[in-house]
Amino acid sequence: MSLLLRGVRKAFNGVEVLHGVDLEARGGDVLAIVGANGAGKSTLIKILSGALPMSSGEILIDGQPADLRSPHDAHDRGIRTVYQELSLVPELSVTENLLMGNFPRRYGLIDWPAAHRKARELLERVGFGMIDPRARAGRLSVARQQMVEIAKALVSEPKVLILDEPSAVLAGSDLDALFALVRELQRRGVLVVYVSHRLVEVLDLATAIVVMKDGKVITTTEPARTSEAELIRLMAGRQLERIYPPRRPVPGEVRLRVDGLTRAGEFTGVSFELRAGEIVGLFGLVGSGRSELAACVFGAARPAEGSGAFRSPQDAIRHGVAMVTEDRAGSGLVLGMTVRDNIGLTTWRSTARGPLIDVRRQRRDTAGMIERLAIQPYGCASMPVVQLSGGNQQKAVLAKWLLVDPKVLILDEPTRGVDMATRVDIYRMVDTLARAGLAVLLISSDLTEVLGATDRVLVMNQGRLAGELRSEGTTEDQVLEKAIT
Amino acid sequence: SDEGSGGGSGGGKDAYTVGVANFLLSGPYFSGMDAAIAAQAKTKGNVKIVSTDAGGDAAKLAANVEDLLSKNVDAIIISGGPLESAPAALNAIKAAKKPAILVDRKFAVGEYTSWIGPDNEAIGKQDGEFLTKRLTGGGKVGIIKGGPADNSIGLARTNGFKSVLSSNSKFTLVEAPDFGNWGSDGGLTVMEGLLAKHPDLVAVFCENDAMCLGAQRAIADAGKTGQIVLAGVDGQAEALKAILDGTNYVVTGLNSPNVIGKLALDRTVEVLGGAQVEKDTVVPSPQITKDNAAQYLNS
Amino acid sequence: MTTLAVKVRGRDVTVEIAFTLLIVALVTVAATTSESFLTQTNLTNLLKQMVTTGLLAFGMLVVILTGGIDLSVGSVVAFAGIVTAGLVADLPIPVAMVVGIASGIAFGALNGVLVARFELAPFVVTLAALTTIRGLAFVYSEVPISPTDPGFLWLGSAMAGPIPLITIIMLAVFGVGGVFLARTPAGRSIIAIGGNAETVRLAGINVRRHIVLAYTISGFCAGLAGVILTSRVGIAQPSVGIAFELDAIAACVIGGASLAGGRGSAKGAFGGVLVLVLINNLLNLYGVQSFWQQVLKGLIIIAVILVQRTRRPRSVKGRA
Amino acid sequence: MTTLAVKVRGRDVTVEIAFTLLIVALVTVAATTSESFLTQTNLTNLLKQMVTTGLLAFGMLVVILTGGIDLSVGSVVAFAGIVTAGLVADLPIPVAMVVGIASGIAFGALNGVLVARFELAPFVVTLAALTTIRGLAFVYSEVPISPTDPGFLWLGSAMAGPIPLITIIMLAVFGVGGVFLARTPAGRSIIAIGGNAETVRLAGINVRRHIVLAYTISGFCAGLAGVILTSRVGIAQPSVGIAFELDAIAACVIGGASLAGGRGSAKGAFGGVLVLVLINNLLNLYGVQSFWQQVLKGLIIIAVILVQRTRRPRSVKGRA
Ligand SMILES: Nc1ncnc2c1ncn2[C@@H]1O[C@H](COP(=O)(O)OP(=O)(O)OP(=O)(O)O)[C@@H](O)[C@H]1O
Ligand SMILES: Nc1ncnc2c1ncn2[C@@H]1O[C@H](COP(=O)(O)OP(=O)(O)OP(=O)(O)O)[C@@H](O)[C@H]1O
Ligand SMILES: [Mg+2]
Ligand SMILES: [Mg+2]
Repeated sequence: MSLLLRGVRKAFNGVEVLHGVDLEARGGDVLAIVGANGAGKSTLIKILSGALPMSSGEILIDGQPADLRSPHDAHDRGIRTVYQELSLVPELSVTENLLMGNFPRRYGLIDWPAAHRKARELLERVGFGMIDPRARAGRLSVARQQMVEIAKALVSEPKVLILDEPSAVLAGSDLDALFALVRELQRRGVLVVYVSHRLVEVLDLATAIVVMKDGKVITTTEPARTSEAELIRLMAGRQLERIYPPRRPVPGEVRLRVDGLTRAGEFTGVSFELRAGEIVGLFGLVGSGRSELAACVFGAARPAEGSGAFRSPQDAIRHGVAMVTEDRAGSGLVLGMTVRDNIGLTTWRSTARGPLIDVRRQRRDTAGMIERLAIQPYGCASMPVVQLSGGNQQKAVLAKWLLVDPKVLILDEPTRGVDMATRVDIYRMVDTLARAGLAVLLISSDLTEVLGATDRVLVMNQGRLAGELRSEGTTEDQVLEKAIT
Repeated sequence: SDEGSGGGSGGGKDAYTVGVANFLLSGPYFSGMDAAIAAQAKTKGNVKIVSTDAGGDAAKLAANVEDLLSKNVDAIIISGGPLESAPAALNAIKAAKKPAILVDRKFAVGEYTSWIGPDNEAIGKQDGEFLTKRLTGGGKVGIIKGGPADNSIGLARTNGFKSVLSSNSKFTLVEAPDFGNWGSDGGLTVMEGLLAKHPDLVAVFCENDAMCLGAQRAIADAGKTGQIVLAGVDGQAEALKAILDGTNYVVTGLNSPNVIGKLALDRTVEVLGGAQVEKDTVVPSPQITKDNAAQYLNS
Repeated sequence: MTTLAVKVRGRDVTVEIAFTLLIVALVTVAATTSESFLTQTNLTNLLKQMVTTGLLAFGMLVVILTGGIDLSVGSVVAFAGIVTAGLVADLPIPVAMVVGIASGIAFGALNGVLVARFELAPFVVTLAALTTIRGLAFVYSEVPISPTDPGFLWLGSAMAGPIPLITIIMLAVFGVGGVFLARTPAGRSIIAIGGNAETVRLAGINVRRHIVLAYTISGFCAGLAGVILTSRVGIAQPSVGIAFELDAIAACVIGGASLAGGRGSAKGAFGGVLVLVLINNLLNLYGVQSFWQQVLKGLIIIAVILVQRTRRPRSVKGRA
Repeated sequence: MTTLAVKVRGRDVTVEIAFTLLIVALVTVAATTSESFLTQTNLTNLLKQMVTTGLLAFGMLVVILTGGIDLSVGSVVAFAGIVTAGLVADLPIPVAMVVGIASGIAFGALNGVLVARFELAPFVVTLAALTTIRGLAFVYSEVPISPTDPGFLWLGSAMAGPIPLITIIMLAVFGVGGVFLARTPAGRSIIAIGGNAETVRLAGINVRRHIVLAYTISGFCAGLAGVILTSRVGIAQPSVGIAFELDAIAACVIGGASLAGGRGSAKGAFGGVLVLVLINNLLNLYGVQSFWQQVLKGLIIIAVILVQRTRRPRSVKGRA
């Protein structure tokens, strides 16, 4: 099995985003594609999956030109893809999402018991046996949904498996399960194309690394011949001295106090304080209840027992609290609206002049944020946000909340899908804001981030606060231990 | 249902329940009919009315008749409106051995006990004859139909009207291409369209008064009140008033739901009493002009 | 009202229970307050009265599941009916009926192609179809057609024991249709398309073909309903069937279908039909005055959906 | 057909241009083939005939933008009209008219509360409202009411130069409404809610209140349309307005609105109204027979949306 791309170009509405990409890989490779947000990774992958037509260029499979007009064509050639955005049918069961189009049948009818059995076997075979095949997909956590997506791509034993940022929403043992799976597939001669912003795992897994920048492949290398720092420099086009800014917090007055917060089945007796000027991490395994806790504090979920939660998002915002949620497509963005409208959502009313939106101010504020967060591509303010790359969408969410000038900022997985250079920018910005008196709660499944970017870390374990650690001098193992036991 | 009801027809009882199956109540003519039947029943003292509305759905009419029969009514009056026939409903009534009295609409097929209604073609003729006499100079005459195309009541009226005028070479007839849907708003819109293409009309015939009242507005808006006269059908109160006031609304033919409804209830009671009755009764539709409008307006 | 979440073998049956209780309640009230309700005649009536709405509701459900809508069903009923009645003069009755149903299938397929192939909004496509097909019914015959052959009435009036034949046909459509939706790949694909068409496309399933299929099924149901209605009423009028689509859609939604697609079941739609027919029947049996009937019917529908609405879980994650 | 993507200040105006060309083409065909088209009378008719559909379409647009639908507008037109006409006997005309409009507002708000507060499906809520409000109109008066005071007719027949006052009122609604949607926080929020209500809620915007507002605006427009229609016709009938909702919805969708919410504009809806009114007017001027009119109207609507459909970008991401 060999795959060869020659001169692949792609334009959207006359604007070219891929400028002639060449690639080569064969079965047994783990080909990692890295690059800044908007570099064109997902676009390239969609072309390879038959989901998007290319403008020009050639794809050769085993030396033969392959005309991939639809996902169906790609499937026929053994190419399966896990896209960056979750795309399960939420109303349907896990089984059905997994086997869509490949149901076991009896007398022409779907044999449901056999289907569930097949789904369970599949999940177990790929190491995700903890997922109940009968559960409704929409009810699963984002991480579990991602695992179902991966399992779905493996239903028919593909020759090529393409994973677009599969690890972005995974953590802990789920992540280990994914790595184990990739290695197993590699051993069996499958070509794995792996896109990720987590360079450490890329260096660990890949057999070859392709660096993309502005729609072109600028380097092809191997883990042994490169380093994290070099990759970042190649991607960003600049040298990054350090990832996390040094923190010397001087905690001020209490900005948020939560006391004995409880919601049945989700979290119990959670109490903590956030002070002006500090960045507090909240770590936990998937499903430990962090997101639910944050939503509850912010007033987005129905009130719980205990004190400190706001009544509604309005109430929270009025008190200077902002929250970046973890699901940008589901609750962070209005995908069909322009970037400007999305960023303006929180400030239309507060900055209105009389009954009208202050359009000039909106333009100015948006332009400022686009520049400050380097939201790509150029001129994106009036593009529908759905046309932005994943990482840039995430930045748009952040921009929306920074505009309200919050006193407390809750960030739920804010760097998910964000490239290294931009992450560094975000860390620096959060640091600057904290120095100016902002209190930050940073929810993250990324242990390095949760220790590197914060002053102290709260650890959640099955809905309870299991402890609090100073970030400085604490090791990842110490945090994990509290989260697991 | 009432005590005392039940049992077949005939054999004079002291109390009756009469079902009224309306095909479509939402028009002043049909709701007037329903009200007239109920009012007449009240004067009898021993007749209870159960009224249903099919909302313009033929199957629902059949269903309503079935519902009425399952309530064991003694007789059913069907106000069929634009419905051409309802064989299934009539069959069901027949199977239950109950009398079926039709008002206004005589069904083309199916068996019924008795029908009371107007002669629609005659009303149209009457209007046509009036206009021939009044407009001695002839001219272009517009026709506004209610629709839809399968409504034979309207068709009969228009045919009657046309049969008079088309034989007179002084007149040219123009039919509006779209329907007024039997309402004043529809009459207004259709008239506006007609006027845009034929500004030189001298008269307009509408298949009912409601549309004519709307058309009258359109004519007034166009400043042609002095040029165009109107002829309608039904004897709706507003039309009578307009005729009485000496406006350009000059004639209508009475097709009174009050008269028909009253007669229908009487007829039903007669049938239930075991009397032999006339099968079809045409209720006369006197011509109403400025001279006699007062008499009908107050009745 | 507290909602008791009941799960049977992992499936949430809360709504189904609430809904069944509602129908049982309606029937109990009816049976105890109106002596006519439980009579043989009335029950037969009920069975007959649900046929048209039932057939249309099933077809509508399939379309709604894809996230679409079919407003043209009332016009198709009229067209199929008048064509059948018109052909009876020249063709054997069963053949005429098949032609009527086939016309429904053809219109449905056309709707489907316009929606799927040309990616036009289902609402406008089928609204235009509503107008055009109604016009065509009048073009076919301006006047009502009443076949004289008594055999024509047979289908509409035959009884299988205490149950009207047409009711059995409708139940069969629900039965087969229910299996189609629950147990065949095509049926599941239709539901999945309503949930997320792009996912289904990426799974290598031909989305367009399934959408065309859905509208064709709706056309078939409407054609069948038209033929049955004509045979039942004994006369075909080109003006029949106005606003039929509204009751069909209402039945689906009362039965838990989401107009956004992807959610709904044959069982639910059937329950919705039952509720609507029961409401009509009850209002008639109580002799409620016509205009008050309308007022009450609307209020009862609101009450029904208030009772049976699901407590949709609110969550930050909630993508559903 | 090749699509030329035209951008003005970064906005894609391809559709707008195609749409404008379409309307220009319709008008040109009309003007050159029918001598009656450009007459003063006909143009005034056109201006008057777009008022009802126009008002209803704007209100409908606002509701559609939230992802909802308002089927009750036709009944509200009837109710507002008959109540106004009925009150003229006892109240000064302007007060009676205000009460009529207020009734529309009240019904709209009620629809909105049921949809927003109780999270019921808009289709069923407003379908039930359609039935109930129609019933109430008949309960208020079974017979038409014709106020004798000639001042009652003033609103419907006054002209401001060559333009009917009611047309100016409608244009004002579109003008103010367009600014409302494009430039006010509430208007933008309504659009955003249709795109993703959860995102909007989390942005601290009261989603429920905005949904109620949207339905209230629709109720207001329908009430206003009812009062204007009554004043124009001079008679209020409880049966007026049947199926009015369909034209209003068609206008919005022809004008590019998505029934899923979040997409649509006042300009587009106005264009849709123009297209519908022009089609009717043309078919009448050509003297096309009524049922052929229906056939053609449907076909033309399909043609129109085929021409002006956006080439929706296909993308794996695209859930919107
Ligand atoms: N449907 C679309 N229409 C227009 N432009 C698009 C569309 N999809 C992607 N783009 C543009 O193509 C470019 C590449 O996007 P792509 O999603 O491939 O980036 P990426 O490398 O995957 O970034 P990320 O790391 O953020 O996921 C971006 O500038 C993006 O705005
Ligand atoms: N919409 C939902 N319906 C049902 N259960 C849910 C839903 N969303 C989350 N849950 C469950 O609630 C629990 C807590 O989820 P939560 O998202 O708060 O955890 P988390 O620690 O933030 O994990 P994650 O990394 O997935 O965000 C999990 O068991 C999850 O499966
Ligand atoms: Mg990407
Ligand atoms: Mg979380």
